Amino acid sequence: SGQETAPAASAAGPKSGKLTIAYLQKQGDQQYFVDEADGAKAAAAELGDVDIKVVNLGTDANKAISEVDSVIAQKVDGIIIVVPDQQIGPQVIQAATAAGIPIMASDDVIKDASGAEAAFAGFDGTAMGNAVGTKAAELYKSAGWSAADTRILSAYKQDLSVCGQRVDGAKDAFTKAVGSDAPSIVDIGTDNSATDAQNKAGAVITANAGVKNWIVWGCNDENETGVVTALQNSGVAPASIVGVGLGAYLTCKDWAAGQQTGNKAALFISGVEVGKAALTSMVGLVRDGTPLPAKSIAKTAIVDQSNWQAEGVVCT
Amino acid sequence: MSAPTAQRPETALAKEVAAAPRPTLGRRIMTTIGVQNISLLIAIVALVAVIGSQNPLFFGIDNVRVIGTAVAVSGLLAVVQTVVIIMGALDISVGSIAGLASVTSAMIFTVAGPLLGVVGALGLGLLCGLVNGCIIVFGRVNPVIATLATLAAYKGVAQLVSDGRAQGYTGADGFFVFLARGTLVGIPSLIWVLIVLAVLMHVVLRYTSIGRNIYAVGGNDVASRLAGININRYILGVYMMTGAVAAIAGILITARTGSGQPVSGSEGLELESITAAALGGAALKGGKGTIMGTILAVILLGILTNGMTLLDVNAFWQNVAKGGLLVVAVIIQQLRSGERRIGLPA
Amino acid sequence: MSAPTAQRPETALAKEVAAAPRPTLGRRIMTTIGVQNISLLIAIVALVAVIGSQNPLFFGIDNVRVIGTAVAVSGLLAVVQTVVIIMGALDISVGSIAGLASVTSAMIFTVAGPLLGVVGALGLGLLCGLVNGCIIVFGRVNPVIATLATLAAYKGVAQLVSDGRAQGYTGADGFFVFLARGTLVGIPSLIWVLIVLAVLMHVVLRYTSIGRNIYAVGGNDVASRLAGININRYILGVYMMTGAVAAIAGILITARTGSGQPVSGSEGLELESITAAALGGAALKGGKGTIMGTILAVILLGILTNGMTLLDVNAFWQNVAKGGLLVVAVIIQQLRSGERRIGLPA
Amino acid sequence: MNDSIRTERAGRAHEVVLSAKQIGKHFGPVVALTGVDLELRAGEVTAIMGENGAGKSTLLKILTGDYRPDSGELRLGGEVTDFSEPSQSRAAGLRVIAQEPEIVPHVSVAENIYVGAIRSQGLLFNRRALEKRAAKDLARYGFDRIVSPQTIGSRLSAAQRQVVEIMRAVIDKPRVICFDEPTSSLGDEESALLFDLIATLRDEGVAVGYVSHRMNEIFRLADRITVLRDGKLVGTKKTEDTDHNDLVRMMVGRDLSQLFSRERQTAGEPVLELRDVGTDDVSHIDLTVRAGEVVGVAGLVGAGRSELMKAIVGDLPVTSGTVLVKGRPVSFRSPADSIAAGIGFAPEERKAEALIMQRTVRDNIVLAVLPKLARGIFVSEKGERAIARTYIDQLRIRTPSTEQLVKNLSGGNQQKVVLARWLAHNPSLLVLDEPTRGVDVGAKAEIYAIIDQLAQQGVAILVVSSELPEVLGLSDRIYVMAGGTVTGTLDCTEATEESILALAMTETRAPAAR
Ligand SMILES: Nc1ncnc2c1ncn2[C@@H]1O[C@H](COP(=O)(O)OP(=O)(O)OP(=O)(O)O)[C@@H](O)[C@H]1O
Ligand SMILES: Nc1ncnc2c1ncn2[C@@H]1O[C@H](COP(=O)(O)OP(=O)(O)OP(=O)(O)O)[C@@H](O)[C@H]1O
Ligand SMILES: [Mg+2]
Ligand SMILES: [Mg+2]
Repeated sequence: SGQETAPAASAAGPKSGKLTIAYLQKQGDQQYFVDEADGAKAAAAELGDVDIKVVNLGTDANKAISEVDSVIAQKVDGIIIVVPDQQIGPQVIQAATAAGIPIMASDDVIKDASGAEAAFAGFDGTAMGNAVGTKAAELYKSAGWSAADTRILSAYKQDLSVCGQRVDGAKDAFTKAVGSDAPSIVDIGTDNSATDAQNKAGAVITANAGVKNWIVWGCNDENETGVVTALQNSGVAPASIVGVGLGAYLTCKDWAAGQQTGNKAALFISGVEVGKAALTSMVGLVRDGTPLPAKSIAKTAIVDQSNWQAEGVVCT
Repeated sequence: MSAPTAQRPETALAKEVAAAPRPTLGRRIMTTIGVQNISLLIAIVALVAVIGSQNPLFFGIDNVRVIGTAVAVSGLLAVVQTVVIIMGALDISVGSIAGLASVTSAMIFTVAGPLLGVVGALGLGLLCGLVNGCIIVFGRVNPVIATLATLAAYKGVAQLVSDGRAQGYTGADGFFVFLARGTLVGIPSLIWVLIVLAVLMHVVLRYTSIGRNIYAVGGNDVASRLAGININRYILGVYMMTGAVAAIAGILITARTGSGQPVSGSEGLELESITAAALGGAALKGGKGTIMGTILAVILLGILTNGMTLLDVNAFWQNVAKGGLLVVAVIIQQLRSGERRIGLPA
Repeated sequence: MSAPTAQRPETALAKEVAAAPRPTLGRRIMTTIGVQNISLLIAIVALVAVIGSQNPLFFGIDNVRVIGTAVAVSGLLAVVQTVVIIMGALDISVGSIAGLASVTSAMIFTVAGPLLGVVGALGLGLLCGLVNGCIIVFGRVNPVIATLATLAAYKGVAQLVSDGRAQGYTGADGFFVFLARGTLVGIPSLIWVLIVLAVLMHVVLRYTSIGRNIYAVGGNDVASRLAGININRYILGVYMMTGAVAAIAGILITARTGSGQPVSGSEGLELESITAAALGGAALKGGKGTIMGTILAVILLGILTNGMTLLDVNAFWQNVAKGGLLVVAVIIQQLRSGERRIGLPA
Repeated sequence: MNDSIRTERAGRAHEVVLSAKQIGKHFGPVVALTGVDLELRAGEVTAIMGENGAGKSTLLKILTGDYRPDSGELRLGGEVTDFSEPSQSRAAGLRVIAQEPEIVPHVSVAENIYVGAIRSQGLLFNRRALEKRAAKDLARYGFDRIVSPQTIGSRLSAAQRQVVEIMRAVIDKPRVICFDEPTSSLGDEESALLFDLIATLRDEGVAVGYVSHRMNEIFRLADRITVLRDGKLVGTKKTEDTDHNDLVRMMVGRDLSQLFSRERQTAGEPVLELRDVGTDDVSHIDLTVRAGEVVGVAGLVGAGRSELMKAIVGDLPVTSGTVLVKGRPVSFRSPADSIAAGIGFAPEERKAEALIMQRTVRDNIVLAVLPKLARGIFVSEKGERAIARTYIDQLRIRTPSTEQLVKNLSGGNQQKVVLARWLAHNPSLLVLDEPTRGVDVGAKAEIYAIIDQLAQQGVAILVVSSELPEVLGLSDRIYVMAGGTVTGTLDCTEATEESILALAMTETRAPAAR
């Protein structure tokens, strides 16, 4: 990661006293983002004299704008945002810059109107997908399956741009690793819940009778575990399934219980770490004038049944 | 005084009544199923024909099972929503109650086993329903507003108790696994749950005084009260029943996903259940609706979703097609009833 | 003609009617604002006091602007939803129409500039409304089902035209920037849009024959029809108007987010608008409701959301609090009306 | 409205303004009308008579364009018309006052009167001006003493609703106006006002159609009488060419006699006693009903009779005094309690308070006895049908089957369904609020006979009625109410219409503020 200063960072000078940092998150009720907020809070407590304000944006781009306005009106000292849609980046950056408040993107990159990226902490969607696709390709090759009797099931909410980036990333990495003779991909449109993934996958499995082996990925762990459950319910043996989750918070449950499962691996991103990193950088900028690092890439790991605990996955 | 008219000769009217022809067998089947339901049946048959001709795998027993298990959760909610709608009300909080029940059942299960998990979730469902009912009856809050409010509140509670995380793991427990994947006489247990509940509700609505009174309350609550029905008790009772069934739906979600889901999987179920009930012929003004119609609507919607995925229809087209077919199904249903095209349809 | 009964003796009844006392000034203010609205005002004042005492920033002019702009979109929809509800119907598709308008306005803008972008979106909104109205009036489909179906259909269309992605960039266009961030007499243009529309609707509903006929249709459609009101025309008209306003809401979403959003930003707006209308006193059975009440409800809900983030209430608690406060607000409103606690509240 | 226009629009006296020829209409298997002719003449009142379900309301609905006839032809002022919408008939100067008043609940009386006719002046409409106009119009016909223009629709009593419905039709001087049982919910005072109004309309050259089951009204008002039976035309006669018995024969196809003879008997133990009872609307009521006794309650509209009945059955709270049933003090918290104590109550407003319109005749009849019919919680549909059949036969309810929806019955037959419900309950005290509202002469006689029979079986009966002959003919004792309290009690031997009216118009304190 480079050391250039991000464009929005120059807006504010050093400041002493109590700081308030706003952490605006899309889908703030999801486990990963809850973790992220917890990480930020922990870092704030460590740094001392920092108040942190966590706001849930849901998947609502319009609400995101409202809440950015709102925290600006409350004169916070810094804004960290996970946007529900990257297209709103210019508006968000513009609003913060106009108010002289430093802004930083978390989890999803945002750009201003001229195309310059704001400082970023996390691990973006395409990179996540790449990691999943690479792992899936590795497992596929080692299983020795043939492309003809294998299908890839890719389950995601199709109108959510971040989901598109993740599965596209997985696809790219997979094809790159496997080459031209890759199994064909079946897209499954879901509402990102495990039950819907199960229901929709049921129909897809029917439509692909005769397929022996399956590779599964999705926009999140709900999608991936839902599809794997549907496969197993329809009688596919765990050995014939390569499921690579995204998040590890649901896949870990099978592993914790010591079950034979098609959920072979998962990408684990520590939300806690992302939250800590983002907040630490922001406080560094506001308090000491340390420029925001343009990109702080979060620590990620591909975990499986053998190492998930060691990597720090918390399974509730 | 002698009743002046006791010995009246048979009038034309009396003859008319007596001469009413015995209904033919076909007619009797018609009236048993109901005109509305017949249009639904026709729609289902047409849809099955179209989808099956494109992909014969659709007819596989496996796929029938897939459809059945896919509609079990929403079907349960649609059935109870029908009862609520017949009573002239609505329950928008069913999805939230299901989510709350899902996550609590898994959490209780983790520390105290499946029986207490189920019982605890059911109790919580009853409580949520009671709260809904009390807000409506004693707080005098319109059912839509009341349950919109508790939709938010119960969801918040579910998130609070679970810290927004999926909780527990039920995938290794015999009971939950049986619920999720088990079969009885070749029929998946999920479908059994729906069948049992639907038959139960059908019997209650059609053959018991309780059911009759629910129709009466929905049809005219003032008249029902004056005829001696304790309408408050019915409202509270129906909401409690709805809460309990929503809790069962939540337990099924837990079983299917293997863990307690505070929100995922139960969001949006309220609209689905209302859609199915209304498509099945329940009038939102109350007093009208049948479980049979709702179940047919649930099946129709289930086949639609399954078929479109099976035929690999893009998710965006699925929305358009779903909306369009819904409209067509209802229009056919309505036009058959020959109603005048004036004003707002009930 | 000579009034045939002018010389009849006054009876007790006649006196009773004549003796109705002139209302005092206080009473007249009361009746102008309305009892229901007074409870809302009290709730707003209480909420403001509580939040303000915790965080004085709440009173900042900036924050007031923030609240105003944040409620503009949902406020617009709440206002038209009120009209639909007064007419005895519901429009659940408003959010989808807004999404469709948002994305098409941005797409047309990109190739043909802001004027055509706005006109195109408005036209599309009118068309969507017309389709809703036709399905209801001529297809005889219950408004809830009809608009539930078009909710899915319009959403699907928005996703199809945009391939499910945000489209275009309007953040560099003067007109859209003015809409999003401009002010007039110190008031943000977003708020102006809401004010203008709300005043317009208020005037139409209260002071024009059109508005009075809408109340009549919603209150009793048989009476209205027998009195010669062409109720079909009203239904079509109101739905078209609703479509157009939903399109305006979509354009505002585009302006605010800087791009056309097919789904994000407009999902769930239907429930929000219904909540606000109902909280503002509109009866879902039709015939009752005011724009004033709805606007107060919109403000109350806006303050609630703003205040909770300001006070850094956890998102989960926000759900619980929102649900709880909604119930409390309505209960207070209802109990003031002193209705008997029997049966389903209207 | 401008006078010159009025004279122009109103036809010359006795000219046929509206003629209906060979009208036919059926609803599914039910034939409501076949080959019916009707002529309405300018400056004349034509009465339309017939038993419940004869097709009177259907005919009027066809005139307004509410229903389209299956066959036949309508002419208005000589021209063939084909109304497909009420707005067209309205524009052509034809009005019908519907049997069930349709009120817009949340708007004022003024707006209710002008519903559909509110015109904006310039851009906006003026509420004040509308209320003033309404007040003037009400005053012109003397109805200002009955209802005020500001009252909200949902708060109107049955009589007030009827007045609004009437005003709606007369405000802009139609050429033809038809009344469908307008007096069924009016008291004598309001009825008198209405008759004056009809006379005025007639004198102005309006063609008036008038449907009623009340013979004395017909003979007082009508110039001609058209009689329908079973949806067919029996004939049209000039009033002077016919008499009461002749009309009845035409309507029911046979003679009716002894309408009001009651077998009086010595009353038994008191079943209901009210001692100084008060509610929010009535006060200081002392009243006793004994087994085998028919007690009438008379009074003008708004006297508080209906409120008292609702308090007796536990629908409204009793706030002071004692209620005793069979000598035991009771305090009913809901109608369920009073039903359990053997009381039956047929309320005044059948559509709003008694019937479940979209359910079947059977469902409606058995509603109050469902628990008795049920085995455990399971109902016996066979038993229900049997009960429904019994009362359909006994009360001669005109319905194709027990499974017909109540909303498809004619008004009078709906009323009979309400009565059937309470007869099925077999009560020891039967409270009837306007039991013969909209019921035809034949059926009335049957209802009176049933009341008499019940009394002989020892049932205590409390009847509220605004028809004085009915009260006088039925009651053993008559309580007269005014201003929310009892102003006098009359024995059947001493009561006359005059003595009742005198008590009913007694000045009392202003009604309790609400
Ligand atoms: N919408 C309908 N559907 C089915 N049958 C109907 C409908 N409307 C009226 N009828 C039937 O048509 C017949 C005539 O009804 P109508 O209301 O005209 O009687 P009516 O002479 O006005 O009686 P009443 O004196 O009781 O008011 C009745 O048998 C009635 O049941
Ligand atoms: N919902 C209501 N709101 C306000 N006032 C009402 C309401 N219902 C009835 N009233 C009034 O209460 C008083 C008593 O009415 P009630 O109906 O008991 O009289 P009644 O003697 O039965 O006359 P009626 O022949 O009209 O039924 C009347 O002044 C009436 O206008
Ligand atoms: Mg009639
Ligand atoms: Mg009365």
